[in-house]
Amino acid sequence: MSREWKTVESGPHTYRELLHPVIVKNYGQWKYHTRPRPGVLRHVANSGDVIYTVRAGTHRQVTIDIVRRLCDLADRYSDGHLRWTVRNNVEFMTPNEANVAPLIKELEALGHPVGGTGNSISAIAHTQGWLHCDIPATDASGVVKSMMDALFDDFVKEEMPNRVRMSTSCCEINCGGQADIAVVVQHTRPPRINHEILKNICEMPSTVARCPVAAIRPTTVNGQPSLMVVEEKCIFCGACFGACPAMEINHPEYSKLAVWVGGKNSNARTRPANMKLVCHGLPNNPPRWPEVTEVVKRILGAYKKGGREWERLGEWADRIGWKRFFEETGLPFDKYMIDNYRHARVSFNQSAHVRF
Amino acid sequence: MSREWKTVESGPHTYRELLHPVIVKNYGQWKYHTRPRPGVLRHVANSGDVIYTVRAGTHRQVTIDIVRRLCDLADRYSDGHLRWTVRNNVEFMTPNEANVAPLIKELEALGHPVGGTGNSISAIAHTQGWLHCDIPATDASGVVKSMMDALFDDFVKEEMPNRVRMSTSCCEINCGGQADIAVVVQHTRPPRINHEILKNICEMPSTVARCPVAAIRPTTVNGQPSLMVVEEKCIFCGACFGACPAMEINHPEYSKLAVWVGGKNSNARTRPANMKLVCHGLPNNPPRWPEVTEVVKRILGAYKKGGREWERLGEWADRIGWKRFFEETGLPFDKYMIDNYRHARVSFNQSAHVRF
Amino acid sequence: MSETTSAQAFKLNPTPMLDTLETGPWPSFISGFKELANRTGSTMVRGALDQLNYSYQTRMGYWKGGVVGVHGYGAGIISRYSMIADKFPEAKEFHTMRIQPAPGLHYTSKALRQICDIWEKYGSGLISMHGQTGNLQLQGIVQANAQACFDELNQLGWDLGGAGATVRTGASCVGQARCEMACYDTLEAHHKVLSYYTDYVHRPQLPYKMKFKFSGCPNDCMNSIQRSDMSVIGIWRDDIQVDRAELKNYFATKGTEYIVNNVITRCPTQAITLKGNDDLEINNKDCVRCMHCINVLNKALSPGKERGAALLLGGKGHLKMGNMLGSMMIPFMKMETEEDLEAFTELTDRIIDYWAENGLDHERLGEAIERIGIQNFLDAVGLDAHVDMVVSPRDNPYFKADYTHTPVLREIAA
Amino acid sequence: MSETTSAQAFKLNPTPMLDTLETGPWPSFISGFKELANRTGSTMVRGALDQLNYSYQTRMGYWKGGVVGVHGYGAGIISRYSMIADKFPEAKEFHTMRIQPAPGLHYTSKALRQICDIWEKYGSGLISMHGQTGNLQLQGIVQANAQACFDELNQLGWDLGGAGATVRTGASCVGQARCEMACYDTLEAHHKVLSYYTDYVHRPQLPYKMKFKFSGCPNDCMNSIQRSDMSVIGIWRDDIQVDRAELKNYFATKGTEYIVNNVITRCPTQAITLKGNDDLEINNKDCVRCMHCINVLNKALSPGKERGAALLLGGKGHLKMGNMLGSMMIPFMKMETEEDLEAFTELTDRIIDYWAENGLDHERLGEAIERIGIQNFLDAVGLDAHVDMVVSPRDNPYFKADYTHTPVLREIAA
Ligand code: SRM
Ligand code: SRM
Ligand code: SRM
Ligand code: SRM
Ligand code: SF4
Ligand code: SF4
Ligand code: SF4
Ligand code: SF4
Ligand code: SF4
Ligand code: SF4
Ligand code: SF4
Ligand code: SF4
Repeated sequence: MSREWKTVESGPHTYRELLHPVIVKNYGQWKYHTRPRPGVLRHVANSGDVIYTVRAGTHRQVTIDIVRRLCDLADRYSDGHLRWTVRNNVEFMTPNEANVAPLIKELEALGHPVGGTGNSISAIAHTQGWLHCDIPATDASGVVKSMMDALFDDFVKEEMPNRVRMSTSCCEINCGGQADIAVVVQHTRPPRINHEILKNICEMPSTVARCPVAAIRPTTVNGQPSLMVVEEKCIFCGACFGACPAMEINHPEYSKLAVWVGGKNSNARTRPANMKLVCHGLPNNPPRWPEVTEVVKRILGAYKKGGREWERLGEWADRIGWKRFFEETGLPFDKYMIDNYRHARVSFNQSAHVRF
Repeated sequence: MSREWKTVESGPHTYRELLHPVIVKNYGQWKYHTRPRPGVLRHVANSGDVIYTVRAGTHRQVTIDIVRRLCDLADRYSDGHLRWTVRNNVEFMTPNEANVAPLIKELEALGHPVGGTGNSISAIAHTQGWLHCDIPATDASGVVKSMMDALFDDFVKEEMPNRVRMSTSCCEINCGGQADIAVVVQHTRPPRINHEILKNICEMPSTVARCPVAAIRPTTVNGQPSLMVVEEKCIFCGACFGACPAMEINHPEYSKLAVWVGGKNSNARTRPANMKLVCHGLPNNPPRWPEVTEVVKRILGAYKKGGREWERLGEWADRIGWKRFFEETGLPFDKYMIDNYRHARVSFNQSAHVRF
Repeated sequence: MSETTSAQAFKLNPTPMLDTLETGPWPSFISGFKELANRTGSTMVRGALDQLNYSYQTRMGYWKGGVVGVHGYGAGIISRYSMIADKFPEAKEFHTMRIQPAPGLHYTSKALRQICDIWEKYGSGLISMHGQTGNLQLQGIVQANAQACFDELNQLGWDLGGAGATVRTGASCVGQARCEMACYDTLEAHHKVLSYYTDYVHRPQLPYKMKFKFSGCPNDCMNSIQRSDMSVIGIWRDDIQVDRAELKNYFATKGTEYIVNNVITRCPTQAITLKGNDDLEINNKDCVRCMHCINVLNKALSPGKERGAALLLGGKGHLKMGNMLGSMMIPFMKMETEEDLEAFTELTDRIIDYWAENGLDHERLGEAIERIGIQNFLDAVGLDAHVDMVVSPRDNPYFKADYTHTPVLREIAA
Repeated sequence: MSETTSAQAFKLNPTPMLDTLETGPWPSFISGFKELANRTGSTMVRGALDQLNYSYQTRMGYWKGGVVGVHGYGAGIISRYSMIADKFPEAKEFHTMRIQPAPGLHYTSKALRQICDIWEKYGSGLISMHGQTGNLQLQGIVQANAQACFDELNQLGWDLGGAGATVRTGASCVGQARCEMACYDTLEAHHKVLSYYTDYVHRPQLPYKMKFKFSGCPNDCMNSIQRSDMSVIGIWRDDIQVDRAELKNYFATKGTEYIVNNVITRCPTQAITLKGNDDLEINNKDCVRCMHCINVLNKALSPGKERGAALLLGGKGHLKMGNMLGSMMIPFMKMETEEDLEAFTELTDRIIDYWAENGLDHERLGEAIERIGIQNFLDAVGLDAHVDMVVSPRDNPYFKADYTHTPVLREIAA
């Protein structure tokens, strides 16, 4: 192919010219904000300038058609400026209060719910799934669409104790990141080794090294160097599958979904905390994964009822105690939820503190 | 030797007949207690009966002469009954309030300070040291005598924020147990291997297995099977020396003393907590180890000044933050105090929480 | 030039499983895909839908990787070939171009339209907006179109992001652009730092991936502590700024009880005390910069004036160790001038170099530090240990201090 | 029959280092030793002092182990031979007999005098009272005297304690004998359990040592959580008992401020609320039995009526892992009747048997559980998992649940 253009390794796109003029003017000079209604922020600058932000949910897996329509709205209501949030919501910023209501109307007409601010359930961060990834056991987009349909009300309202961040990941690697509630794939069997393809595509030493528990060993199969998995050691994590497609971990039945809660990345009040396993063995049940939604709704219901203002989901569980968490959500605690990995001991109750 | 007696494997001595009659009468029926003065407890039973306890310090490494003298006091003031506490203090219990004052007087005359109750510094739990153990790097009894001379006042008074438990151990194994403040041996060099004696006395496989970091390897020395230590791996713990006397870890200069704080075994308020390293590299300086006493006094001084009522030493440090702990005690924090062992990560500050 | 047929002839195949995802109030990505396919007649999108429907039926994925790239770059395109191209030949190639957006994910409609036009010309028209790392993901292109597509984008100032063992595309919160909490200019820092590492972004030469995320304050809206190896979090060193009048206002409007229950008692270090009935006092020496009181009373309280950023190292996802949160390395760096940012990259260079030399294959920075030991790491990169790095000093005796190390004695003698 | 010479001839050697420990207000063990030696003319004590002084000079220890025992027992005597017997021949043998005292370390003067007399006859007269594990340690005997000494002690009901890979001598707090907090009879439990394990105490047949400690309440005056593999801690299941009159009294005498600052705000789970100005209420569902409020207001508050004990496993010292605190296994067992105690030893039997079979050489119970995995351990000893065993559920995904395991679905269907 003949090329005229010589690549400019420019890195991230420049940003200055993309910002709204009111933002450029008041850059670094914001004084405070309020939330006039769910989905709308009002930031006030030291200069007295005001900028309204209208936030709306998107499909995340969008198309040029959808993007162009959002551009139309930006042209009409926010001087041609728009941005996305880290949770795949779109934001329009305008100094013009009068634009807010009609913008909301048009967004909603297009099917973009306005909300996701403050103590709402924002959009669910998710990952590629069957649409694009090479190692997924489920389809994050579908799980998320199904859950958000059920949680829609809590996106457009601000009625939770504090913001709720959720994520969904299509393998145990968890590209979706940790969250207040996360739905993550969980395998329940060791990988089956596809010896046919292994010999052609496997970088065997890397694959052996990838296993966190050294369960993979070199062996010989039909006279050819190959790999084997020591089943007792294997913890079904699927790390090897990322290194070598012959380590087939995914299975329509043995790959399940698990629910994790209490992840927190902010430093507000408590230190950031890792999320914890509270439910597993849920079937990978497309196209609607009803069991997952049911479990998530239970957790959210209990939190909504019991959480104090500003208390994140994990803080609530820590306050009332995890025993009570399981009682209030009606989820069963079981032995698998006791850590037995590297730092297991630090999660043990090394005290006589118990509730009856 | 000819024996007439046939051993009775009786286990722990029976206790019922050793208890004071007032105790037998009110067994399990105590209602509350008060502390009329340091070193004295007054327990009141549901029946209305009262028993006074007078607690006094001892040398721990006592003699039949000392014990007989204490027996004399028991005969005179507590109906022939006495007990020891877990911290090597002796206790006399009497229903007779009139016995308390003269008993105290006699105890003090014999050199047994009366105190150790409530929010005092009780006697320091300690270990065998050079007097008897086969692996000690210092003499716990001597270190303790030196410290208690300096802390005497705080044994006979109750002026600390809460009780202070201390311990001293003569090797890193820490038979003294953890405590609010603990003085523990710390080695700073790998064991030197005494190949002369090794071949005769070493159970080599056990010694290899004893090392927590697999730093010991079989080797050949002068044609004989022997052991070697991989210096980069060795963490100077001395565990091998307990398994095999040829692994000579002790050294007059390279074996030092370290000070640990914040150990807490009770469940009161906070969960029990492990003690933390706050000072190391102190010289092993008999007969009086003045540097150790100085460091311990600094810590206690700061705690006494800053601790709130009922706050144990570690709780105080946790509340004010460890940065402030080091400021207030004037002790330097250094890189060695950052954990780099198995659960290191959980002690890292995985947050943006910092004080300035 | 995506593979299209004439609009009249184009018809989607039945996708019964996917169709169930077209109901319900939340935007349906399936409806979006279908709309696009129907309008553009993209067979690639049709094929992708067919294969996806098949995945829903069989509960298995059918993509495999390969190598697709653009001239001179070793990363930036995630290649996908169908494993069942015999069944669904229309989607046999379905690669993703990862485009680095502007910091803070700011756009103009003009810039976005340009992208859409190029993407309609060369690709499927599907976009993932955005990927979890922060890329604008153009999903669905064939190898043959990749270079031309990239060239057109590149002329407009867009560049590919990272993939594989590279520095990855960064992420930055909206920061000073719109947020009163921002303690440094996250957009500028993001832009400078990632531009500086462009070579590392485009050419895999590290043990594994390396992510930077920039949050303007400890609220950490970029999840940097869990999702990046280098988490840069805004912080301040002096006292929280108090607007007394606004504070009075809060007491008057919200009531004392509200402020006691939602602010005073929620401070993690009890640094705030009620003064009288309608005022509060912050003991800034005890404040750990958690942000909570500022969040609740944002009109009255703001971060101090002496602002900068903290650097936390080693955050990452599940693989091999379980979730890892970044841990405090530098509590405060100025981030204002060119020189400040140069000092920053000078430091991150040292860290990356050390890791590049000592990290194992596929070992993230945090894992490497843990394996090698933080002491060795600090020495190697020339940083001093300080107590903010830990929640508390070590609780096990397994450390090797040099036997000449007796700092305390000097202190005590003095 | 300790080696003595005639009193006139006996003279201690100079011990200049040790002599410095004879000053100061705290009781001096050196003065005690000298007094004893001078009175009894014990050359063994003189030798021990000489060697100790030499250790103080050279900063090294000079004892080595060996094997000394009594008929039929594999443990109970710690043998010590001097490595420098050429220098200090008088202390060439200096063994310790570990005697199991009565639970709670209760004595009568009569019982103690008997011991002293026997010990004067056969040994050095030195006693360590008590060892950290709880033994009465008779320090300084020669092998030739051990059996006779033991026989005389044994006739009075004294037995040797553990050493090496045995169940060790137990320890129990004063408990119901004198403490209003005691939730079970620690002395009786100690006595029963240790008597039951007598064979394990006397004959090494376990992977390593196994310690039991009995504390009557969560104040854990026996440090059982850190110092024993089996930590038995008293606890109650119902509500804290409140004596309303005494509570009023406390408010009246101590004042509301004192009670708010020292009780209410110090409850770890905020289970206590102030009621009006001079009363408080405990939400017992939130109480974690920490003891604090009861400790402070011990006249007004007491543990509930439904009392028993919790069992925590795996506490131990530094070796290999660093300090380990026992972790909650059984939150509540009745400990009142014979049957209760039998049920207890039935359970500990299962635990010990499992460990005896699966523990590595020199591996404590807690280490073994950690290595083998708590799931396997629970299954093997027939215990159910419950959430009190952990501070919180696991935070890493590396668990292997059976694929048939879908308890939640049953629940949800119901
Ligand atoms: C727009 C966005 C940043 C961006 O550059 O994209 C953002 C913007 C703001 N965040 Fe955030 N946060 C954003 C993602 C986050 C995240 C990350 C995430 O959602 O994945 C977190 C960390 C979550 C966690 O801990 O796991 C986050 C933790 C916070 C907090 C701390 C909340 C807490 O109590 O733990 C605050 C403080 C507050 O709520 O006042 C905050 C506050 C704010 C404020 C109020 C800051 C300000 O003064 O302008 C902004 C409006 C929030 C609102 O929605 O009401 N923001 N914020 C992100 C919007 C995501 C969305 O569309 O829903
Ligand atoms: C006698 C003794 C038990 C025995 O059987 O030997 C004992 C007896 C009492 N303890 Fe204790 N404790 C005894 C060792 C301990 C220990 C262990 C130790 O010292 O090695 C601890 C755990 C220390 C730790 O956490 O590391 C201990 C933690 C407590 C606590 C919890 C304190 C806290 O706030 O953390 C209390 C509660 C209190 O102080 O009211 C307590 C309370 C008590 C009470 C008040 C219980 C009572 O109502 O009778 C007794 C009098 C205490 C006093 O000294 O004022 N006792 N107590 C021990 C005396 C040791 C000594 O001579 O100094
Ligand atoms: C596309 C994306 C998910 C999404 O739909 O948003 C994604 C997709 C993949 N991730 Fe990821 N990760 C994505 C963000 C993340 C994040 C979140 C973040 O960056 O903020 C994480 C957690 C944070 C972290 O870095 O640890 C993440 C942790 C991983 C890991 C585990 C790394 C670890 O050390 O724990 C892997 C496995 C690996 O690298 O071998 C991985 C690997 C992968 C691979 C390359 C799977 C593979 O090995 O073939 C996926 C390619 C999918 C595809 O076909 O495009 N991805 N991945 C995200 C990148 C989009 C973008 O560039 O904007
Ligand atoms: C005598 C005593 C110290 C004292 O002066 O009080 C002691 C002395 C010894 N201990 Fe200990 N330990 C003593 C209580 C403890 C305690 C405290 C306790 O039991 O409450 C601990 C901490 C708790 C625990 O069990 O972990 C303790 C943890 C150790 C350890 C480390 C065990 C571990 O797993 O961390 C060892 C090393 C070993 O067993 O190999 C050890 C080993 C030893 C040996 C046998 C050293 C050896 O391997 O040769 C010492 C014999 C000294 C001697 O010459 O008599 N000793 N040892 C204590 C026993 C007296 C008694 O029986 O009453
Ligand atoms: S979570 Fe796993 S399957 Fe899903 S996109 Fe990430 S790597 Fe792929
Ligand atoms: S699934 Fe995980 S544990 Fe099992 S062999 Fe693969 S990498 Fe190892
Ligand atoms: S601490 Fe070490 S040296 Fe001291 S008695 Fe215990 S085992 Fe022996
Ligand atoms: S001192 Fe410790 S680390 Fe070093 S060789 Fe001996 S047992 Fe191993
Ligand atoms: S991280 Fe802080 S500065 Fe950045 S958007 Fe969030 S609240 Fe604002
Ligand atoms: S920022 Fe957080 S730590 Fe600081 S005073 Fe406010 S609430 Fe307390
Ligand atoms: S542990 Fe409890 S019952 Fe036993 S003495 Fe201590 S306070 Fe009393
Ligand atoms: S015992 Fe402890 S947890 Fe229970 S109410 Fe009292 S202070 Fe609170």
